[in-house]
Amino acid sequence: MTDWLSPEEWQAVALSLKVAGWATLLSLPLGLAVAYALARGRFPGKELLNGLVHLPLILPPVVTGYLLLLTFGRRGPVGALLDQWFGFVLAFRWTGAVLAAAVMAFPLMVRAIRLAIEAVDPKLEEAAATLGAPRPWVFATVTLPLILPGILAGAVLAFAKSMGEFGATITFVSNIPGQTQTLPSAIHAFLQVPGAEGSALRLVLVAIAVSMLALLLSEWLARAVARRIGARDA
Amino acid sequence: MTDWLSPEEWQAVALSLKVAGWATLLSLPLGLAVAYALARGRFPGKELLNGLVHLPLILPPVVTGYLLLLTFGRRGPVGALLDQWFGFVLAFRWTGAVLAAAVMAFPLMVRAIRLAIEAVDPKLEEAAATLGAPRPWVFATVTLPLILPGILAGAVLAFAKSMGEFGATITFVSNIPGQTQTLPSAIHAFLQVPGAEGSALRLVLVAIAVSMLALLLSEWLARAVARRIGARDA
Amino acid sequence: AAASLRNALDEVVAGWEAETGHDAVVSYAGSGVLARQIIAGAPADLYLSASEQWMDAVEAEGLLAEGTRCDLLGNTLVLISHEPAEPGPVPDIAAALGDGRLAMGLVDSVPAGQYGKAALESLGQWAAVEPLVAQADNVRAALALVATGEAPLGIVYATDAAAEPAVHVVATFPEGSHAPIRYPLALTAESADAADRALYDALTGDAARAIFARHGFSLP
Amino acid sequence: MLEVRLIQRFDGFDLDIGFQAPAGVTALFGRSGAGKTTIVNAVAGLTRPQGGRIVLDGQVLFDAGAGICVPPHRRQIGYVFQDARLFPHLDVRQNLLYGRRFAPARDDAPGFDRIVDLLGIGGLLKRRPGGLSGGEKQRVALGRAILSNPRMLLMDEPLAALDEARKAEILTYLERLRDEVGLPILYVSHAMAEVARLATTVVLIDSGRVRLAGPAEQILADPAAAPSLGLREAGAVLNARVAAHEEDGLSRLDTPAGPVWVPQVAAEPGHLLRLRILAQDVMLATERPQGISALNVLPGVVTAVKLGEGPGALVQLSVGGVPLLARVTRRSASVLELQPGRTVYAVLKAVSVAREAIGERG
Amino acid sequence: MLEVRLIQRFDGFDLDIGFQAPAGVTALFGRSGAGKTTIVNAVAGLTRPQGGRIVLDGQVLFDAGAGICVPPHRRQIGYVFQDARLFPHLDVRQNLLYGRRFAPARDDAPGFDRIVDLLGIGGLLKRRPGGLSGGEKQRVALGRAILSNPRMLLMDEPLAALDEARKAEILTYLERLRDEVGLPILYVSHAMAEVARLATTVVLIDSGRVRLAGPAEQILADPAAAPSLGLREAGAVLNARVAAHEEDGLSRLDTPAGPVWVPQVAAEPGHLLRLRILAQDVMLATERPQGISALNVLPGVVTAVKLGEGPGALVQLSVGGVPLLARVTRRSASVLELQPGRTVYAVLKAVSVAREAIGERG
Ligand SMILES: Nc1ncnc2c1ncn2[C@@H]1O[C@H](COP(=O)(O)OP(=O)(O)OP(=O)(O)O)[C@@H](O)[C@H]1O
Ligand SMILES: Nc1ncnc2c1ncn2[C@@H]1O[C@H](COP(=O)(O)OP(=O)(O)OP(=O)(O)O)[C@@H](O)[C@H]1O
Ligand SMILES: [Mg+2]
Ligand SMILES: [Mg+2]
Repeated sequence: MTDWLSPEEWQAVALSLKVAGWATLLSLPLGLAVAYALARGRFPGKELLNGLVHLPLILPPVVTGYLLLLTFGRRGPVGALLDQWFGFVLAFRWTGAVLAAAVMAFPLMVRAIRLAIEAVDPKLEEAAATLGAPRPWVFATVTLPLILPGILAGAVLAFAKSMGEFGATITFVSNIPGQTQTLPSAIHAFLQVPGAEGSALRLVLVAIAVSMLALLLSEWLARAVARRIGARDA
Repeated sequence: MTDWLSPEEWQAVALSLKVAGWATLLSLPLGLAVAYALARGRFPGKELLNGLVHLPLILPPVVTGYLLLLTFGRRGPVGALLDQWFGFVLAFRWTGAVLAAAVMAFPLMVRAIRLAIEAVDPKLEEAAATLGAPRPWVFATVTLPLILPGILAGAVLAFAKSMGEFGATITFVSNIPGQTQTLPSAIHAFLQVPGAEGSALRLVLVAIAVSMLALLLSEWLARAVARRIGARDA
Repeated sequence: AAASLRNALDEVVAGWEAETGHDAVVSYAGSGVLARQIIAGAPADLYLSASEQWMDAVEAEGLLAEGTRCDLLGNTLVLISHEPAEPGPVPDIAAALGDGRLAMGLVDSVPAGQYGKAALESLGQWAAVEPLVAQADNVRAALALVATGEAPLGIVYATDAAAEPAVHVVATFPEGSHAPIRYPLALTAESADAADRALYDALTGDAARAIFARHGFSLP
Repeated sequence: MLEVRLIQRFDGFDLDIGFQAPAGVTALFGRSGAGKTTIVNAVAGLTRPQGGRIVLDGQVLFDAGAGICVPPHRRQIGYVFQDARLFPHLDVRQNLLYGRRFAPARDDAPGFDRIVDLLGIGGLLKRRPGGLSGGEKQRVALGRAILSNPRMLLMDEPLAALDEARKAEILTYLERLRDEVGLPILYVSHAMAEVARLATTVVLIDSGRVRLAGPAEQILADPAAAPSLGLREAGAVLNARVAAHEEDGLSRLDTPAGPVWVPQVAAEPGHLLRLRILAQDVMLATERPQGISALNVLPGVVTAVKLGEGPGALVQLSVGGVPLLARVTRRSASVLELQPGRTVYAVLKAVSVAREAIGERG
Repeated sequence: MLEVRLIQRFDGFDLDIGFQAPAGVTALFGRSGAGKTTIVNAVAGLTRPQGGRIVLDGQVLFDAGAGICVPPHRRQIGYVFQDARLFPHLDVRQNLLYGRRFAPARDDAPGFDRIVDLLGIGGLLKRRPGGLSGGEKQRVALGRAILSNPRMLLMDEPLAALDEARKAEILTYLERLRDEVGLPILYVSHAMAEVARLATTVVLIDSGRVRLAGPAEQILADPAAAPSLGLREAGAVLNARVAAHEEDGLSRLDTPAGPVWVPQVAAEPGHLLRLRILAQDVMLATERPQGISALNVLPGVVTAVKLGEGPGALVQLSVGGVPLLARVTRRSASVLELQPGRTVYAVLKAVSVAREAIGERG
């Protein structure tokens, strides 16, 4: 199979995995926090936060990418600061692709986790509190384990979305082979060229295979978690 | 504000709403069925179905659009049949845009509903069965009301996604003002021209405003539903 | 570089790399996307655009290396059909379409669409054809619409038509019916080293021109 | 008639039981974790046991061998769960009426208002289960099962969270269900008082096995069964007929053991009742006591004495031909020379026969 | 010492109560829906009442006026919920140990093995709550609360789902917690037997109001309180000292009313006990009865007679200076001419003083 894909294509596959993996991983903590705030919090601006989270879903990816470019680009306000202070550049790097994928996948992740949090019986959290556990501890030992299936679902959605994301990515970090050319960018590029449908198809199949593996893995994990939790009733 | 947007832009807004609304509405029953099958069913090919549902998330939208074109186009196997039997044409029609949006939004909707179904305590369904209710009735009177928040969440995600979807749409049904030019297509078109960022921004704001309204509405509905259900415990 | 140049450009660049031992990284995307990125500070050394407008936009920002802009390539616009056809003069498109659609790039933003619209206007057919136009995101998508038979006719570049066996050229739009189709090339203000210049020279060199010509581009 | 034969194995627990529940109330009695809920779930069709056979009134509900397993909604078996399991999205009225749509029409179907009144949940009809108190939930769950008009009722500790007064009312109603409607009930309870009052058949479960099973009168008056049931709860059951209501609030009952006075019962004269007389409420005297507050003094003959391990002894008497149990100390047994054949007087306070110990004859 | 004053209004129910719970066990007693759980939740800090003030050992836990509301996890109050609320994702051991991390270190902290043994849940430690039986869940919940080593324990019908044998064991342990560890307990129960055995203070709640409150001895022996508590459960409490264990399995207790024989108690001679004597277990005689099985015959004087609405009468006696209650029929009261000043003999069977009615002196 090695010679079935060109080295450049292999690179795209590897990059896509790297980008999707990091995007999923890095957005998990924030996604968790935002989902918790939206599910349980009561604060002014909650609706605004909710809207903001959904924005990447509503806007055409190109717009999101453009906004990212304006903000995190080397001349963007945040991008410039990052560069200056940490020497950390996002634009036209794979790190930028991670950012783009994470932003695009964020609403999906947050919604899944939020649904799971809303399904947790607060009475269990109360019980933990009467046993002396402070709020963060309750979250870590009661809420978190109970919402694991939701977190998993959110991570899978985010990973899948990241594997498929391309509009924002190409707009933000371009399509540089070996650096920012992810699988979907490569597929898209092939589709722009007359007669390259074959190459595109090959990459599509690779994308499907990779994502299917991820899906299977997640379903298996979810079942393991469900078994751990056992019957819902306590 | 009427003169702030050109009539053509108004058309795009109206069309987007129409497309997103129908896409959400029409995919709900199927989404519900698929989510139920994935959450509770045990059948061969479950993993396959699961993968299939996630496909539009994984593939670049253009690919999805292209596949839609190949399948549901006038010469596509399904499209030809639809045309022949029902005189129902999708290609280049707003109906096609609905299909594209529905397909793209489907994974989000299914996942949200599935999470909700998995959170329903089967003991309540058992209780309904001992009261003589057959399975479908139990679903309609116990499961369904209990997963309403999840359905709402799924619908919101689908609606938002449909409002923002454009890659698959433009590939499948092109961009015909008044017929298939949705808000994101219009935004995208503006972004193709240097210096038209202003116009694009206006439309982006409109898109945000419309979606925020939908979001607020859904949150409000969700709260109403939650109040109806009251404390989770029975 | 503009995505539609990929086949030809890959060949040129590969030849150049083999010859010089340098590595060239080519990023293919829409001309507009690339222009915006250059404006936002992308570390690009050369910009090959499919649209003069976008090159203008970059130039207006003062991001081009002075005196390096040139029109590298040209192209012609053709009317294609799904059904086999013999090349001839431009027919009455509206009549030929019947209840079908004419596939084009976005007529207000994609260069091929803009050229096509201009050509139809100058031929006096735009008014009749306008309601029948299906605007695709890019030329390639328009080509696909015709290739799959979804649209019976389409307007695309000659180079695209040549690469897709499933479509047939019905007519070539006369030179004067639209502004000349040009692919401007320029070094950016950032480009510093000799390799950049070498690549620029290679692209404009004879070997490259031969390759481009083989792919159907015209050479202004 | 319900015939149950079940085999079910969990990790660390295995159940292998068989019993028959004839018409009337069959009490499943046993310690926590004995397997009672497991049995009831299998009868309801909520779990599929590994082996066995369940037949209700001739209809096979489950047969592991034949691969038959009628789904729960076609069994027409009402179930009051140990946890209430109310529908959180429906208000109390909707919860109560949930089963109505599927209830087989029957003339003697319990009326909605009747049940609501009995359970004292009239004020809750518009409320949702979320805010109900523990006992309120249990009452609604009870009503919901009864109103689904089943052909059999399973009740898993239905009265555990209720106060005595409410418990007594509901027990009266359950008695009526048993006797007037003839509804068979499988009743799980830890409270011997409830069991003794309601049960026509008692099945004692211990670690997944049937330890004792049989008619309530027989099991409850069997000195050998007493240790399993709890000594405090041992006692005989007398069949009685209401003879007269006297003006000072007492009712005279005719029993085979002679007349017995108890606090006024609700039944009309002529009615048949079951009277439960706890062994520990019976005092024995060798001569007829004078000037005492106890109204009921029944002459009898000792038929058996069973010395326990502790300080007590269970004495079985024959009073007018029917068995009666008395629990006394060993010391008294030897001082009074209680042994089979000895003539004694059984002394019973009228107030000791509490309302809960008098049930309609099943 | 816990001082509670609460105002809370729900739609259709309003609670306005105040009571004090001194050291020992305070029983909250009342009908279903009376407001017991609402009170307990407020003490635990799970709800924020509309008004009132809660002070535990001088620490203000809640003060509506001052806007103080200590969060539950800082109250160090263990809570055994009416529904078990075990953590479904943790096994039984992890559930039991959940509170350990936050438990204040104390020398007399209950040992894990000790509690597991007592509750009989040793075999369940590796199991998850999902598959536990009702009573098993309740026992684990009980253990979890106790092992969190709180400075006060709230128990909402902790024994409702348990069989008598297990109940008795746990009650013994709770007594020890009360007496040896001195842990204050707020105990909600419908079972008068439990209340009478454990409680040092009784608070009777009715429709959101305190109907009666005071030391257990006083309330339980008060004929006026009997109707509220349930007539069957009325009775006096005697303080007693273990005098001797006799060889036939009886223990002799010295009480102010004279020596009383009961089935052997666990306590050493010299130990102080509380003895609950139910009014209905006491028979009265105008002359000393002869040849009867009852071992305890105590001479006394009638001090009050309270005729009920029904056929019964509550007679209060003074026996050796302490009050005793007897429940007899009105008929006997008039036949025996029971009226204040009359000398009578109180007859009490040794076996009637059940193990549950003997508690350590709180
Ligand atoms: N799914 C299961 N997996 C493992 N063990 C189980 C499962 N379900 C029940 N058990 C065990 O089977 C035994 C019997 O449980 P069951 O619920 O029938 O008891 P029970 O008699 O109803 O007790 P209780 O009076 O406490 O409700 C218990 O020890 C319980 O832990
Ligand atoms: N959130 C609420 N909204 C409305 N009413 C409520 C709410 N919570 C409790 N109540 C009502 O307050 C009353 C007291 O409830 P509580 O749970 O305190 O009763 P309880 O004494 O514990 O009864 P039980 O013995 O049945 O558990 C009940 O009538 C209940 O319906
Ligand atoms: Mg049980
Ligand atoms: Mg309560």
